[in-house]
Amino acid sequence: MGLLRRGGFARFWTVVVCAAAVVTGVACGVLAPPKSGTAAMTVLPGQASGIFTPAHSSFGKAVNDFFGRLPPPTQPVEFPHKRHVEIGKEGPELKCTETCHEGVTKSPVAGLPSVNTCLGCHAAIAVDKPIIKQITAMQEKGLDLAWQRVYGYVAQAHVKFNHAPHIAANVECATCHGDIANQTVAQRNVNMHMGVCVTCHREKNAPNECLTCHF
Amino acid sequence: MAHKWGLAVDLDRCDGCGACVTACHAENNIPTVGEMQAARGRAMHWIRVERYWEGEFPNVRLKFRPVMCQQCDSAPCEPVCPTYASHHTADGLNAQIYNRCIGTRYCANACPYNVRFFDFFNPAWDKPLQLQLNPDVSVREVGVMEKCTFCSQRILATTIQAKAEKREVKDGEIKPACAQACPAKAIVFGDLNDPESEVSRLAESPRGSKLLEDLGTRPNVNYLQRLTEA
Amino acid sequence: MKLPNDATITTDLLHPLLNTSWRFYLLVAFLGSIVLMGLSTWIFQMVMGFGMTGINNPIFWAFYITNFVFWIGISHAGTLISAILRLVNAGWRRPVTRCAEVITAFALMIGALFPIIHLGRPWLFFWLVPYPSSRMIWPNFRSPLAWDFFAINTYLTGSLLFLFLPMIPDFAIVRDHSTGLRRKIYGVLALGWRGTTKQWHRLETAMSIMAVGIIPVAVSVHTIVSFDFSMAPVPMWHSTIFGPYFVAGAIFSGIAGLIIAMATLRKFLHLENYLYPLHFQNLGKLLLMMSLLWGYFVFNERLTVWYGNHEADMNVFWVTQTGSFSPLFWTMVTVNFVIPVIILGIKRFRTITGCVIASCGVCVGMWLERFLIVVPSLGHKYLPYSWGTYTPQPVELLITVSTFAAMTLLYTLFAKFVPIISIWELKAGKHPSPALFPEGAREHPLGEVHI
Amino acid sequence: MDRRNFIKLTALTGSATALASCGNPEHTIIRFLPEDELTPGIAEWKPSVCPLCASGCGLTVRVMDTDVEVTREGQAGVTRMAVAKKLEGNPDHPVSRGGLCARGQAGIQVTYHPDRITQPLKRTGNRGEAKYEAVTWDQAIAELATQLDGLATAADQKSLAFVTARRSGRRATLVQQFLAKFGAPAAMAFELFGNDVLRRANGLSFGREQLPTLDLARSRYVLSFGADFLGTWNSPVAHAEAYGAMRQGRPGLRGSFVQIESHMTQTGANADEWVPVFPGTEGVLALGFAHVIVHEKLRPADAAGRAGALIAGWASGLEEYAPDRVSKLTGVTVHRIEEIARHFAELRPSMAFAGGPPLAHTNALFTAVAVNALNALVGNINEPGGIFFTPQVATADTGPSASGAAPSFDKLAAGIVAGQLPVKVLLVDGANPVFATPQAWKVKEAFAKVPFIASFGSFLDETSAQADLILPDHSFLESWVEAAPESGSLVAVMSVAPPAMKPLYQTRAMGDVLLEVGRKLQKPLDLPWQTYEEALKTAIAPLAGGKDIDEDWFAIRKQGGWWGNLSKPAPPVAAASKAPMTFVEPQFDGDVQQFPFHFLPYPSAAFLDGSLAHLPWLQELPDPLTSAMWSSWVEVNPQTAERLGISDRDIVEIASAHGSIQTAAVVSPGLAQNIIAMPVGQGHSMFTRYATGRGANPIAILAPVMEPETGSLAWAATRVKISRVGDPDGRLILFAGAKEEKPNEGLR
Repeated sequence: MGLLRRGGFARFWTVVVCAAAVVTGVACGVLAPPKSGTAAMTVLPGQASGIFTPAHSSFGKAVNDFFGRLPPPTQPVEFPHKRHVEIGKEGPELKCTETCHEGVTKSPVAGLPSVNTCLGCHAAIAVDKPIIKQITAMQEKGLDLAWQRVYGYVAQAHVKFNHAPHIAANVECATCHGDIANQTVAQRNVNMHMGVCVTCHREKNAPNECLTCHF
Repeated sequence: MAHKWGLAVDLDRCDGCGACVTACHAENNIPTVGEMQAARGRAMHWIRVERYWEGEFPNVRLKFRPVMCQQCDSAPCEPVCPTYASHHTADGLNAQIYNRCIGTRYCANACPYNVRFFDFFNPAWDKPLQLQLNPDVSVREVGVMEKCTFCSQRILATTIQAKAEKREVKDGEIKPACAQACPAKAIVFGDLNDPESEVSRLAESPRGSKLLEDLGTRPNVNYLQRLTEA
Repeated sequence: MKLPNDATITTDLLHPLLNTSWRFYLLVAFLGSIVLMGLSTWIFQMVMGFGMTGINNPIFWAFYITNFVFWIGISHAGTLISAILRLVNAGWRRPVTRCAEVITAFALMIGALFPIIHLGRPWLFFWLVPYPSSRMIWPNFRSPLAWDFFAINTYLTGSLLFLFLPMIPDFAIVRDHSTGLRRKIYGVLALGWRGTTKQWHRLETAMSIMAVGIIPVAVSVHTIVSFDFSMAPVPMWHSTIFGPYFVAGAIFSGIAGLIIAMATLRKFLHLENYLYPLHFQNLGKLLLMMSLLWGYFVFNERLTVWYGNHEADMNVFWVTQTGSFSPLFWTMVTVNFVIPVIILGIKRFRTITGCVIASCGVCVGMWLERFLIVVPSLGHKYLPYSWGTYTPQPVELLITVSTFAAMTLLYTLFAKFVPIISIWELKAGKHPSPALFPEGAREHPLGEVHI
Repeated sequence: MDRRNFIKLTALTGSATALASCGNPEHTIIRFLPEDELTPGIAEWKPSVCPLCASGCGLTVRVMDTDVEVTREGQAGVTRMAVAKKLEGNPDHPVSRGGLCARGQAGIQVTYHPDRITQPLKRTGNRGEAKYEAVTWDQAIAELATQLDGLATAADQKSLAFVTARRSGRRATLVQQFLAKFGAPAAMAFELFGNDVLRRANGLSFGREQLPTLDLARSRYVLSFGADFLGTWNSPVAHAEAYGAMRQGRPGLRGSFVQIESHMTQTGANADEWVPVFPGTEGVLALGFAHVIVHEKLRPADAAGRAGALIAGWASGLEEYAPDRVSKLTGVTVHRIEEIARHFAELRPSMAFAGGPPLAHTNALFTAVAVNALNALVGNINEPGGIFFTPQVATADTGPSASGAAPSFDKLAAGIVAGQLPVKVLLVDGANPVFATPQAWKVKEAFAKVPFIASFGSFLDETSAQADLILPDHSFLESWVEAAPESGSLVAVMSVAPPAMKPLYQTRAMGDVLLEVGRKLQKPLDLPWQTYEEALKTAIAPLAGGKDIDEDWFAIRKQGGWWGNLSKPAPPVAAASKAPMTFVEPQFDGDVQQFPFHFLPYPSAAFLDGSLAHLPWLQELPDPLTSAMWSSWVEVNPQTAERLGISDRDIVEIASAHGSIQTAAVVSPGLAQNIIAMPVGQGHSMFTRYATGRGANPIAILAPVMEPETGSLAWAATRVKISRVGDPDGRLILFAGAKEEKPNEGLR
């Protein structure tokens, strides 16, 4: 595996594939099926172009997915979870599941707050902080924070995780998200793999059928 | 008691309009394979409306029969799958687990109804058509087998909802896309373990029969025969 | 012509090992390039998507599975035949056995490749391997495909062993006749063979055990391959006759393959002094027998279906008898039955050429047979609305062709590095000396060869 | 870029860029502030109205929060938006009752179509060249205003023409008001498969100039003269719902249904009895039934009343329509005529109605009136299980009416070509006459002569490609949408719904654009509304009759329309004085020797008149009868095919006196030997990447034969010849498996 981590494996196969692709790319112009009859349309100004597909854009990505490796997220701003959670402890007006991740109790998706949410409070609070100034400026420019998901699955896993029932079953956020409350930027604290889900589902004798999550 | 999901198709109501087919595409992110692939027999219709001609002009008849996965109790597709991608669930569905599927296509061979479809290429949507994709359903990639799921995502959502409200799922509460779209209300979905449910009631019907019953697949779809005279 | 003596045997049979002509390199380069083309075609197919093949709905299996069954069939040549011949201790077997066993080994390797090539997601083929995965999910042992995995692996291991054992003394001979690096390598392969009586006894025991053991394995393998089809409720697949039918077919094509291989060796390695017309005649007789047996099975299969008159089965039946697949079907009958019976049935025609012609026919015919089992049935299942038809695409053709090249290449290389005819066995057959070979293998030289 | 190329590309670039891309992918996504703050992952259901045909079904739209690629000030980025995910039938709506047809389901692809026009465009190339440049809305509207001002200053308002699809409700009102106030002739509603004949007939027979509402659910015996009422005619979803109820809705009572037509439609396939007749003789058959009924004293002749009086010799017992003569004329056996007649009279409640091909002949009005008379005779009008007329909501409110009625479209085209009708400015909304008219009408030439054409189209089709200015309308999910269903419901309906989602592009609702143009004119037309919504509200909100109009409006837009009983329904129109009609042989264009076949174009199940051919789902939807996808075809009777050496998928040429087309043949037992039938819808020369250059367009070769009374196109009155010109070339794609010998159909 060490070899794989270093991507040497990937490189090796890449070379093979590149070679093959070049060899066959020429040879298989013949093999490629004839173009479909759809006439080439003149693209008018402002029209969308391009295609959405689950295909991997590169062999490297394919390899990453094959080994279930998600690149660590890089967040637009350093969001101090710790600080906000502390405030939340003091007063009722700030709660993970209501203020920022309000989807979590009723929806499959927890949701990531937009700048508007931030400035709901920060219009008044800590306005002088550079970071707040920064996001205020963003909002004025009509920009939003491009948060990245910290957890998640490779597409090929076909996992449909639904937050709401887990919250309903009193599963602590920390069970999957680790000690976010004492961190600044959210890290992938728990290595979430199928084993974790299955074990927990067994303990709580929750449904353990493949179809519970994979569909 | 565990559920046993089943379908009843009243061929006397069905007028063959094909609304179910499009509804299924819309609900289940079924790719439009395009002219060229369709020509090679790779069009994907999890539900199809089969039509059979009988007789010659002028005494000609035409029969329609919507065919979707029959979710057989003893499904030929299940034992042959070497990776359990195709297996039976507790509530009587033939689950198809895409991520377990390695694409031997054995299940599709074994299926007497030919209702299993293979992703020969990665599906593609010309932007922004992908905005329509249903977030509750996976987009299957190349090399996996797929088929009608009885809209398991809807079943799951409703059961979760019911659980949250601490109640049982009501009959008729769950509707697969095809049943919901069908203008003639020819398709009825429900729990065959619940004797009160409409689908069970229809299953009792003297007009009822199952497709290719004699193969011993024990399907969970009941076809109510179309009558010919008033 | 003069009978070979010990000295000539050794020199003749070591000749290809010890000196190499430019033709060899040319051939290897040629075959190699075809194989490489096949490999890259496969990668191309993986990268572009499985849709590059002609496979469609409902014909989900076609060329690749046909090739799979075909090659597994070919593999029944060697091991089975040589095992039987060894057991009955037919003297004329001596020059034949090795080139037979080699076929088995290579054909199996190639055949076993096809189930992987035909996967939608080949990079996940290891899910077929029964290993305790992190999720403790085992393969589905109810699936004939899982059975295949075991069957083929067992057979492959056995055949390799069965191939290797009798090569040990020959490696020793090569070792003694060579120098330098080559000597070292063959030294290793010879496993320190000194030719002591004890070693001879061990070898002989091992050989006979293997010979006995490999036969049921061989039979089971193709039976299990046939289960891939007969276990599925598909018209004309779901038949009890498939097990023996496939085994017979396998041996049939196997012998044909063997005859072709031997004839080629005889021609290119000038082994006229070792592979006599008699060998071909004997194998020809075997082939004739199998041809009749095969015909019997086909007749049975067809008759029961026709008599049973089940409408789904009948669709497939008519499509193959008179329908769009009938040309292939009748070609198959001709080359598998009519021609072989005529050529091999009449002694005058049962010459080397005759046998080779018949064998070539049989190889084609048996490939067609598998194709006609796989495709028409899938194309005509129970609901006519979902019927389909199939035309192969370039990728499939290229990959198919390249496997034949691969077979030839491997065989060439093998013949280059290992005496293709077992030297010691020949010598043993020539003048029995108790020191040289043990009890049981004792009979008059070269069996009943009369020249 | 075509998907195959794309996959190739990913393959090659994939392996090429592989070396670099093993680390983290780059994350430089620009995010804009979310359009809607929706809880992610939770679906909202919003009402809407399906505009794809005239039925006006009510929809519920599943709306969910989604990341959408957008461009803001030229910067590409992503934003969160509530976008439509799926369309379902609105369970409360009296027309759709929770169902939705395949076309409606696919309607969502109109919004997300890759070839949608995203902003105003100004023509740069020649007409039809599809070369356009982007302009701002201000420029576009100014441009249109200047053109109109040009007419106004020249006191030439008459030469403004407005071509639109047949529209009901306030949208029509708004257009009508606009034109009236401007002083232009009324808008010209163009539809290929129009029902004007039937409307006229119903007006004459029953005093209702509208399509009938079929109470199938309670009927016991349904007699349909050629109407594909389950597939494409009138209000299919409503019909299908009622049909299901008719068959199995009443324990112990199963309504039976007889289809009388000359080419089997999807509807005909469901009939208990399928009765083929000679084209254009359906009216005679109806009177044949009436004759039997009257003579066997099952009903008195005078029971037909006003409707009967329209038929010559009705009172005297229809002597000339005795079964034996009718049998000769129609090809239906005497026995069968009598049997059906008896059933029709005895198995009450029963109903008869005509639609489709029978009303596309030169004697169409007679046929329609005859069927009406038959109905009236048995007393099926406004009776449970019979035929109703949906009370019409009056949406055309007071205001100046257009100066002068619009000429029929063919006259307009002819006029322009001949130069008698100098149209200077032409506005097109939702109609595609260049595609959907016979070449003989010379519509394209006519358009070429018009100095300025503006289109409100969302797609570049044959017609909008002629436009100098394109002002793209919203898709129906992005804008206020309404419909005043003419039929399909027993109670009065006015469907209306607010936008289900925000617009994806810089498009604008056609109504608002017209209003703004009206304001921008030098002599502003003081239209009584500021916005389209206001136009809707002022007329529709009062229907609820509540105290607070805003509350009513809120309730109406929440449930997707208003339905119920009108306070003062419109009275029937007075009986028009009309000479009693008698049967005249239908006239067919083309001489029998040279053109031996009746040519029967019919609206395809997927594309209707072709206006939906751009939706990929519908292109890949197998045709109910032939299972064809992505292609067009012509149906030929087996004997005919054998005689002409035509077999399935062969390429054939169909020639009329007015042109010829080539397409693939489908040998089908569903039609007589002297008829060939072809679906309309394919054969677009320009209509997005999915429809362009696909198949052939049968309308092109139709003869310009008119139904004399209403002046509507008799699209079933053309004779053609057919010949095999080539081997199958894969242009016909069938989903159903290839037929082998021993096809073994109708398994068990």
